[in-house]
Amino acid sequence: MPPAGGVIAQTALLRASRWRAWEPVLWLVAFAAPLVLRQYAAIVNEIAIVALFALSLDLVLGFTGIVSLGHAAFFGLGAYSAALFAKYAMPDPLLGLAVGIVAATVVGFFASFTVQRGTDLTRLMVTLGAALILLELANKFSEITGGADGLQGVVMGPVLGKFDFDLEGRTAAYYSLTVLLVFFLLARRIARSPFGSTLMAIRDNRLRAMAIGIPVGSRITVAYTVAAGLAGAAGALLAQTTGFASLDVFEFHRSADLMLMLVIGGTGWLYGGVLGAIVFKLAQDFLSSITPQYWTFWLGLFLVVLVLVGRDRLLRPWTWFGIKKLDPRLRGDDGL
Amino acid sequence: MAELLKVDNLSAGYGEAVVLQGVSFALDEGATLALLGRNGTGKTTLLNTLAGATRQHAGSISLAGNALHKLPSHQRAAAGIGWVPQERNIFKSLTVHENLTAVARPGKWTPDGVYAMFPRLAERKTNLGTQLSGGEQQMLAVGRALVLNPRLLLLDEPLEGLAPIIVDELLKAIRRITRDEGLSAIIVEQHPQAILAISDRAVVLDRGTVVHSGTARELRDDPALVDRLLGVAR
Amino acid sequence: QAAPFKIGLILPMTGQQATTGRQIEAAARLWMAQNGDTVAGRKVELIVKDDTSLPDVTRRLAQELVVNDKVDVLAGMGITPSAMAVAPIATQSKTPLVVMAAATSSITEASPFIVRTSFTLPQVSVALADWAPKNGIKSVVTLVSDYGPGIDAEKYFAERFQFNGGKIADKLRVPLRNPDFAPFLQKVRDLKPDALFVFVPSGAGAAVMKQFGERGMDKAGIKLIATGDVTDDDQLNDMGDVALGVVTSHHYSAAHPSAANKKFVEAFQKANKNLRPNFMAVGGYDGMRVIYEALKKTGGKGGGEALVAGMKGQVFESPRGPVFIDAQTRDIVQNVYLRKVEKKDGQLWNVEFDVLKDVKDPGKTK
Amino acid sequence: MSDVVLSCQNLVKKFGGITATGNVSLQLARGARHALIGPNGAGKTTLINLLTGVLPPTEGRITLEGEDITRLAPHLRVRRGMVRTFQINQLFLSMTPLQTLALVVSQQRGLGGRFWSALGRDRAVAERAEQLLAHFHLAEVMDVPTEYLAYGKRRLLEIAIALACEPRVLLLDEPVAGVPAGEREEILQTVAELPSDVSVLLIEHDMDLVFSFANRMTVLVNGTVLTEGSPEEIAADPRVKEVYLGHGEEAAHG
Amino acid sequence: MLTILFDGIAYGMLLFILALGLAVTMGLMNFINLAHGAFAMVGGYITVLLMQHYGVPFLACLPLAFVGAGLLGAVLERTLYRPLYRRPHLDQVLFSIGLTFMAVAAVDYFVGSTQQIVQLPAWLRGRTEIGDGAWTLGMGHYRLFIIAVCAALTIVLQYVLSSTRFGSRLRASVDDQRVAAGLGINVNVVFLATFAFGSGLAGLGGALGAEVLGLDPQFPLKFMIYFLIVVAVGGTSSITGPLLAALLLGIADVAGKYYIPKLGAFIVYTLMIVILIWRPQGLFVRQGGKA
Ligand SMILES: Nc1ncnc2c1ncn2[C@@H]1O[C@H](COP(=O)(O)OP(=O)(O)OP(=O)(O)O)[C@@H](O)[C@H]1O
Ligand SMILES: Nc1ncnc2c1ncn2[C@@H]1O[C@H](COP(=O)(O)OP(=O)(O)OP(=O)(O)O)[C@@H](O)[C@H]1O
Ligand SMILES: [Mg+2]
Ligand SMILES: [Mg+2]
Repeated sequence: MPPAGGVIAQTALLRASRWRAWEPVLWLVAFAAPLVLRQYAAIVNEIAIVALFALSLDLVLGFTGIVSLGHAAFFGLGAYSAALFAKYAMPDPLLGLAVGIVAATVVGFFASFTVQRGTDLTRLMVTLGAALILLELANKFSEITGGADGLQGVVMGPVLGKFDFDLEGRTAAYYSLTVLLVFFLLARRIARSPFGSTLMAIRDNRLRAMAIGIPVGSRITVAYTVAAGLAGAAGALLAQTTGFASLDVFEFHRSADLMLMLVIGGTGWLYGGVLGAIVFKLAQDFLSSITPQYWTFWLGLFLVVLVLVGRDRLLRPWTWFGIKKLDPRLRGDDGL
Repeated sequence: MAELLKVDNLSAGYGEAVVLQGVSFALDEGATLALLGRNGTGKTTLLNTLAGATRQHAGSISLAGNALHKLPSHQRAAAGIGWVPQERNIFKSLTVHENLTAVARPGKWTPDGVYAMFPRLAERKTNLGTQLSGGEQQMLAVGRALVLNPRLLLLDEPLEGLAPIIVDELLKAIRRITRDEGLSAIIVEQHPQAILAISDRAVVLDRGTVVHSGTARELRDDPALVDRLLGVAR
Repeated sequence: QAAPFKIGLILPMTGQQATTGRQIEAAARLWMAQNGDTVAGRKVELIVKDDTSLPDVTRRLAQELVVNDKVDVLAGMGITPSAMAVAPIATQSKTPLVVMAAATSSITEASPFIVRTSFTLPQVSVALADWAPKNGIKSVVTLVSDYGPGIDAEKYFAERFQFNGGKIADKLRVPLRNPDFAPFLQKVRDLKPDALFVFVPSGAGAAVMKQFGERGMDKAGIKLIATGDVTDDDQLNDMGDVALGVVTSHHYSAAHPSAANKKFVEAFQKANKNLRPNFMAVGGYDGMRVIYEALKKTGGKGGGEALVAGMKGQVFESPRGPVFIDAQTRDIVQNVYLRKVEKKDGQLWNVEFDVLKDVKDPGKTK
Repeated sequence: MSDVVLSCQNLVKKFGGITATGNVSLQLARGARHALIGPNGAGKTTLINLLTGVLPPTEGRITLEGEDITRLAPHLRVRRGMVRTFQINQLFLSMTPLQTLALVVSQQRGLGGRFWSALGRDRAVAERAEQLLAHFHLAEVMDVPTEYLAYGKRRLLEIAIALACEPRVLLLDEPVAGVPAGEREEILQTVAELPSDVSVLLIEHDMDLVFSFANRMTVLVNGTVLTEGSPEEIAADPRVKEVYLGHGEEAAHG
Repeated sequence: MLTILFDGIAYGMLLFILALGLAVTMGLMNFINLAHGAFAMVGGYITVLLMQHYGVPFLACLPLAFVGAGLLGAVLERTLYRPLYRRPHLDQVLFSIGLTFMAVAAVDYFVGSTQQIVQLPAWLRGRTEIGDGAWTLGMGHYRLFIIAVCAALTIVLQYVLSSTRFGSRLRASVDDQRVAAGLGINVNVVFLATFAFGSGLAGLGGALGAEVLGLDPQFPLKFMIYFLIVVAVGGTSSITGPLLAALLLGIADVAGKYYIPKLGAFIVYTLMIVILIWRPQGLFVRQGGKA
């Protein structure tokens, strides 16, 4: 009776993991930006870094359903390890990046055991607390970290031994964009794979996920650890491209801003972080150059309007996702 | 007998999606209506619409002369609607007793009356809603609708998950309540036989419209018709 | 007509440090209003940016100001890490960086293009450590915020105080985000020193003083001595009677009795809804003067190295008193005053009663 | 190896002061079509939760194929072939039926940890998912996110998931509640037709179905086993009539 | 010794009073209202401005702060918050943070960014000491006052929630809005009242806390973490949970900072993490069933 060979099912399934036409376009534009708009190289670099950072949060929050307000912990770890490595060991950026990733990954692995159980709120607070403790630690060990003054004297060597970090920030922008793209492709692979689907299953219904044999605990550990590594990479990029690390990399508002960006762009579809980072950073830059004192008001207004009007309608007026999701508000008792 | 409920040309659904289209029927006071139909034909949607929990697009509902469709959901309970949702929807952070008292309205049915009807619930008075067995939740959902002291009970698959002995008792109770207390009821069921036996009227839905409407006896006596209306399309 | 002379002023305008930014911006604008916006034939343009106290943002803004706006001078810097993050850019692009607020000693060493017009914490702490033993204070507990400037203050105060024969009974550090000082103050009370030395960033000062009073420490015979951050002129007036009698040391008081200061305070208050200028404002005001004078010296030509050379060794009468820019360290050398909070015409002021002349930053004498 | 696949000895589960399961011992034979019946709140669902490891027992021992699994993590029990359905739907609401089934099949075939290839890249997985969709009348809604499905369809998906796990031991908790009369028999037929070495434990209140399905029955009352026997024995047992079946039409069957 | 205990209790009570409103909106209504601190700030500014500019006595300012913040809460609930109840939590976070940003900038614009300082009446400023030696108990009058207000509030609130039908109607509405409405609960009114009340409590907390914690436009962001800690540790299903959590944290924090000042900054966070890992639902969850 069933049509032969599962062709229909397979095509339907693979539809989700196909590249859409706009995706390469987006990346081309991103890579052209530092060339075409030279004066924006620095902000492109900054956006690429937070986009990578947001991508990391999307993996745990959007795909696995684990909220975290302490992602800055891994970001900071990456930043400090890369900076320290450059200062005391070797100025090579790629090696430093690897060091940052490894450091964050290792800590992420151990931290993943604290987020296994509990409600959203407890996870938020545990992760937040962990980041703040790291912050205080970095403050206390000021001989190594430079304490509140920050870690200075980080001099980076050229990327691949060829490209020096220039004042305009173009090398930095390309370096960060490339790292972002590499990790994005990795994350994309993971998200569309059976492994990624098991993460979504855990997010949707943990009880059922267990009941179909998904090892929930170890999946969360893997997802969280990978995400920590990505956050570490973002932190390392920041330290390397600014040649500086200071305590604020661990600060609460890093994690909070990150969460805002991701939610602005939408969780669970990978581009959310990228889009959110672009929108948030540009809005911030634009508004604060108009009114350096009161720009937070307008940013706040933007967020409020965004939520009230609906992100979908404001930012994603297109519909490549097969079935258009109903606005959740419309379900339920708005009877006459 | 006076007419209690009149549904006229009702269209309703979720968001922009229209599920029910041009549904009309009427029900007398003290009468029981069996609402039948295949899976996904809109039975639940119809009950939810009567309770005010969907988006209504057109048509009118009147309960004892009141224009129900003009009332917001929460005032419909006061107007006499008692609703047992399909997925029970027990308030999970309330105890069994609080589930009853939170919504109770003055009248003949009190929490104690419910406990008398379902002794099982009395034993579980201080359990939270989620700490009940499936059947207990079902009993509680029925009890919760009764303490509203409604004029019209909306029962969405009320027998599902109940032990046979409880099913018997509940059916008897429904019959008694409708007979003796003049309450009306609309019952959705997957089992036509059980429910047609105690119903006065029957409405069959298909794809959101009424495809049959008549007395319950008519359907009970005509298995072929039942099969045609409800049999699985193969 | 030559191209305008651009000053990129990067400050925290929002967030915890917002008042710093406001004071400095207002003072800079006041300077320009008073001295015109044309210097040696060049029109001076001020570009203000908010860095929200995030060093990486400061750095990016500096980068953009240098590359895109082609500014001639960078200025501002609310906190030490910001200044540190920008230092390499100043060096690389040969742009002078005038630090108007950040107060850690080592900043000026981070780049040969940095010139500071604010102060350093060691500078003001040691003055107090010299004064205290002469005024019957034999034992002291120090209480500082647990971050760079606080640790600087603690270190230099304690060293000098012990050198002068005083005894440090205990050193307490409070976390930067500390809503309640009760346990620390109780500890001090139980230790019964002659005085409590405090450094907390301005803003937290009022809370310390209030809780100090509430705990009856003054009645128990403990004096409160502090750096001037605690009785910040910005807020002093609202603090109420708890502040009365507190002895502080600092390089600037809005009550400094000089004609130059009177003029400055009046003009500042007039232009800013009666806001009282504080030590941040004077840092910004003098910073603008230093830039203007340097530009004049180059005859309007500018150029990074020439400007820095023009800034070095400037001597002038600031609202805070006589100051000069040490040609060697590019740091400011200034008088440090001892002040006591007093009520005059129903308002609270830091009234100066003693002065240590021409204090160099002791942090540089290592 | 004996032909008892799953057994429990002296299982006890207490919730605070309530004893939901009191000293239950039960044996499920290989290939059995075993029904578990009992009044509401008798502890049937709790027993399944204990067997599958959703709840830890207060006392007692559970063995699967001779192995003590009392403390084994739930997902490892699934790997050993013990699969269940839930009385109250437990579905992945944001996924479509197709994605859900493809995921379950992948996981079942040990591909759940694969992160380098796309879900559905494996043709065999897609094929099996498609079969299941067709079988459970879900093909036409295979691309609709589960949260928008009508109750009956969700119920079907619930069972389809369990079967997609290729169970050796299948525990069904009121699987067809909410499924229309016509489709009920069909679904249980599917279950009955599972290979003869697959054991099934069914909880169900619809006696027509139970009696046509089961070849062995256990009656649970107040957390303890009242009696066990063949359908005929149970139907004739006056105690069962009294506490459970009542004397309505249903009892006439069997 | 005793003084430290007393200070700890007072500090805990202060934390509690500030977090109480959040425990109501977040714990009971299940709405992540990060703008909670903004309502507290409004209460604080109402007090400060009324005292400074109109000479209103401190005691009279407290109820005004409650009413003012409550009214603002009611207005915002009707206009902005209502559509968001059933949105995902993350949307609520985004929205309420946005609102907080706006509040921060607006207060900055209208009042300025400097610290505002509350001048307490003389009778609240003093201090009483009893006993001597190691057992001296020194009590700041204002701290005593906070403890008293807090205790009274707790009792009233606990009564309202546990012994009246309003409490169970509220929780029913939160559990399932659609069905609660279908069963005759006027969900809108229940939420409006609760939200306004929670905002009022925040305002009161802000008015009481301004004295100790200081008050500037950054207030809502600066102390957000503390509110969240209290609610997280206390669990979100009752009022007594956050109360006990606040007391525990307050005492541990004060005592820790007194006895081991070096670890000052770590104590609260470490305690929180340990508790949350040990009891992920919070310390004091509502136990169902007969114990
Ligand atoms: N929340 C919802 N949003 C959108 N569509 C819905 C929603 N709930 C149900 N539907 C759709 O409305 C239609 C009717 O569903 P309804 O639940 O009323 O059917 P039913 O007759 O009660 O079915 P069942 O016998 O399975 O309970 C279905 O096609 C379903 O997909
Ligand atoms: N978490 C819990 N806390 C307290 N009591 C519980 C909990 N879970 C279940 N119970 C109680 O344990 C008893 C057994 O419940 P169980 O769900 O096993 O019954 P059941 O036999 O499946 O009934 P049904 O046929 O109605 O589904 C019930 O009385 C229920 O109230
Ligand atoms: Mg239905
Ligand atoms: Mg059950």
